[in-house]
Amino acid sequence: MSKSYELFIGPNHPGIPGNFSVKIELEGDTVVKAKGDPGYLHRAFEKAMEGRYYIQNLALIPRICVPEPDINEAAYAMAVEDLMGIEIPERAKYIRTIVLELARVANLTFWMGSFAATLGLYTLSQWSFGDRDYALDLFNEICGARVYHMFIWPGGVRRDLPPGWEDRVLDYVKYIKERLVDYDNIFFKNVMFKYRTKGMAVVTKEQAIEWGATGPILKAAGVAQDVRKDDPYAAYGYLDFEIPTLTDGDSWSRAMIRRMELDLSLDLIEQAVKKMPKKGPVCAKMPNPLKGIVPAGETYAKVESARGEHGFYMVSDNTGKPYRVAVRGASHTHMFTIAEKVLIGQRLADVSHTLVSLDICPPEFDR
Amino acid sequence: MVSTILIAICVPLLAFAIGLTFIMFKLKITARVQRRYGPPIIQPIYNLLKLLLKEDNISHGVIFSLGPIIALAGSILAVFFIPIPGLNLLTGSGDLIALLYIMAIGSLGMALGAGNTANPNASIGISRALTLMFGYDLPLVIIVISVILQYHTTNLADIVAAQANGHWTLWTLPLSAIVGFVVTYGALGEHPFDIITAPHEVATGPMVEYGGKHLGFLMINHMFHIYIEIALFVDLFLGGASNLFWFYIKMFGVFFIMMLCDEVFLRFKIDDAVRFFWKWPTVVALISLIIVLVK
Amino acid sequence: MEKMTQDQVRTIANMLRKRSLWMIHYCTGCGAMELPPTMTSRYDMSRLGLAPFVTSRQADILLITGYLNVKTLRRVITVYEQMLDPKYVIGFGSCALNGGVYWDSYAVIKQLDRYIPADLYIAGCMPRPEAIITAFQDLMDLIDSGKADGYKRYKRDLAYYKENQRKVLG
Amino acid sequence: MMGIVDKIKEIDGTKVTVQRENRIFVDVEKERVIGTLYSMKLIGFSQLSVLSVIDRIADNQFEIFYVLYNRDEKVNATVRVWIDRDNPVIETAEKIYPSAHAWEREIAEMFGVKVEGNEEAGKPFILENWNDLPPMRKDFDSIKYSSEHFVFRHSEDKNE
Repeated sequence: MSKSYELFIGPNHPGIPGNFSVKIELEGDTVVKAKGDPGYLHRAFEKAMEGRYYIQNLALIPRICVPEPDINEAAYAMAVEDLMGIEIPERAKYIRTIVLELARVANLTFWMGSFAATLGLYTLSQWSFGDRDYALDLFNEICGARVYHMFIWPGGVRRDLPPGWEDRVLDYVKYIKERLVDYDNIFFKNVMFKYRTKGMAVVTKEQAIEWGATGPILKAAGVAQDVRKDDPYAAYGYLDFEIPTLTDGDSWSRAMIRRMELDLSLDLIEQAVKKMPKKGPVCAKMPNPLKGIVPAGETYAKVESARGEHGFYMVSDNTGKPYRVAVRGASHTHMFTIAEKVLIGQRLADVSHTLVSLDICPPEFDR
Repeated sequence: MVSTILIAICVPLLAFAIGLTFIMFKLKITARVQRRYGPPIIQPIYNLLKLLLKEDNISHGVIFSLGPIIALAGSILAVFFIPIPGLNLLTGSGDLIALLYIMAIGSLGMALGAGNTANPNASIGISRALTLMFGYDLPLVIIVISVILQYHTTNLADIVAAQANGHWTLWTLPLSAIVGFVVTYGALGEHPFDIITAPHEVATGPMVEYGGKHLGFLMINHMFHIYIEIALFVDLFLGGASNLFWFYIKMFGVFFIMMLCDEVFLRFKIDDAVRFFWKWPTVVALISLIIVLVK
Repeated sequence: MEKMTQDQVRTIANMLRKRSLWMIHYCTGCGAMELPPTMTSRYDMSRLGLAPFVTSRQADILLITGYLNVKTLRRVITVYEQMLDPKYVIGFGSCALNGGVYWDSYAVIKQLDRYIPADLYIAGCMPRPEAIITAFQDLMDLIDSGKADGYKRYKRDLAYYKENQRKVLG
Repeated sequence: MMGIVDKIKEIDGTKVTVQRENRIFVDVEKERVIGTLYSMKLIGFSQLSVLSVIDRIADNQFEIFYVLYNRDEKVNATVRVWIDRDNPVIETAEKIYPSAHAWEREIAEMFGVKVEGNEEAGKPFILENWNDLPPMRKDFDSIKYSSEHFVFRHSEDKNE
């Protein structure tokens, strides 16, 4: 007789970040086997993109990753610009940086809320989801949409900023900084938070490198790898910043890394707003979008998302439609290579917060 | 005779009403701490009536349906053992010890019903519920013994009477009172002890397969449960009360403090919770017991 | 006389039902991204008596948040059948309505109401919290007037729905 | 920068193209791909970013590409290998890059590439009950499939 039994975490389960399922096998209260079961969000993006013009694809790409859509737009735009050999205007670079960092702030506050909820603290999730909403208001102002912006496009950004928007961004940064004091008091300095997460779900430096981790998992293990620093895109090359790292690689370190990244993002927004040229074009001269033919070639464009390296591998064949687009979501590796190994040996109570602390985003690998 | 029947009807209704108002306040307090407006104040009544008016009921067998009723019956029985100012009914000798036994029926009834479903989440939830009960019962029994030794009686009404004129057990046995608060808090299953229902882990645990009328009964049971736990704490440590108004105010004070604690704690794991209960509350309760014995 | 009392009971029941709607916590698509803001401190849908609930047995509303993958459809049907009557379905966003931007995708169904009966649709990609709250208020009106009868239609036309489901799920 | 290109050139059977700064393309023969990946890992390309397939239907070939990243030199290199489209077989890279395992499951399902040595490749991963052509192939017509399997909504359509 077997002592173990199977339990489905998801797809209809609050402990799973999105529509996704993890089959776990438990012995008593301890996980002995974990297997991800993706595909609930499969929409055949890569197939659909092959059948659409470059300009039509703009409507599709933000929908690849729901919590932070702007990274898709940036990576797609960079891939097309790379193939066409276009240099975007200075002001557009800064606007991209501000938008991307604002999206990161929105994502990280959202992540904080869901992480606290998996640990049982619903107060923080109520607060942080509410505060994230004010960032969406700022997006609403520049493009008229809260979640899917389609603001960054090949050649620059779609339109210039509305007057006074920079000041409202700075106001928001100030507001979030004030709120972060409360967040720290209720969650990040909470003794029980430390107790629940310290030493849990450890990914050591060697393991992180071997398994191909990126983003916060790698930074929490002590490797300062960040696309913003290593291969600067947008205006990151002009800004002055350091990548935060910690050494333990456990769930606590990953949460603290994300907390530090939030500080870093707020700082980067302030720097970018200060350094941004006040006038100038925001989009390079582009050919007629419906006839826009992209020269044949292959390229790989990557950006740093809140979860890790997010990349687009694009192949064009000298027509108006891409020949093949492959999307690299950071969660792909994080789920199927890392989470399935890290979950083994965890207690049932820790499964949910381990998944969220690795920041598994199902739409990224279902596509 | 008529008055006895009248009291027999009134006491559970009163307990239910008090539990219901507490749930109402809980929703509002939670909302305000979370910077929300919150649901309408009579939302729990809507919820309850809606559940009872559901057209379908899915049952997984007789025991599954019987579980919530056993739990509810146990809770109603326990209500009679707690003295309410002016309405004493079953408060004969030895009731405190009987009460401790009867209070366990609620959890056992739920375990019985939920155990009849094939859902592993429910089974895990039950094992957690019983383990947690095992955890907080040890310090609870110790402090009850120390209170019994203090007043040389097991009769709750006598214990309340002995605390008259402000000689609350809270002042005479402060250590026991603190432990009593922690144990009551744990028994209510608020954070960090909401391990039983933990939605992110076991998807509301024992209640996972319950819906409609069954869930309605479980919600009523929960209201009784809140009343019993807090009323017991008030009677043991805050000197009961001479009239209903003060009784309610004292209970509400205790509940309010508990709700504020509920908002800032994360969830324990089940073994941590049991370890916690068997460590500090038990040690402090034992010290308190020794103090009583030495006095 | 007896019929009148039954009608009265139904009217009162509908009045209570619309004031306490529990929503199942199942994010079937990307529209679920706008639900947390609707639930939490800024828009706070609990003002209307709405609350997220965990399991299918406890919930009254099933939200199909956005596109519905064939693999998810199978689970959604199970969840829908597990829910207890009366139950309501809201198709959320343009993808549930007609496939939306995924009109040519091989993995996404194009019409929700061929597989499970929808009581209400919300247009837009994705609907904003204001739209969601308005939709909930509309659903309440429908329930009050007894027009939200999707669960009755599902029982009545079970053969039709089952055949459509079989055709897609194989 | 040039140092790393020279190092790659030293690996047997590679054809190196430098597209621009930090982007290198390495073409290899099918037989040498695992050896090349192994050598690439030895010279510091420790991270596999993407592994996927391009359907070169005009040449009746599949192009499999591995995007690798060198953390010390901050260089992305893409190893490309062309295989026969009628008999698509490739050896697994999961021993070298553990993250290749999941990507190989994906290409096995989406393109019908057989991955030798990967036990799970070929089992259902993202799709469920799929019995048509692998959907990402160019000769699979998505619109035809959806009009056969799903009913589009037209304005005159009524419920039931």
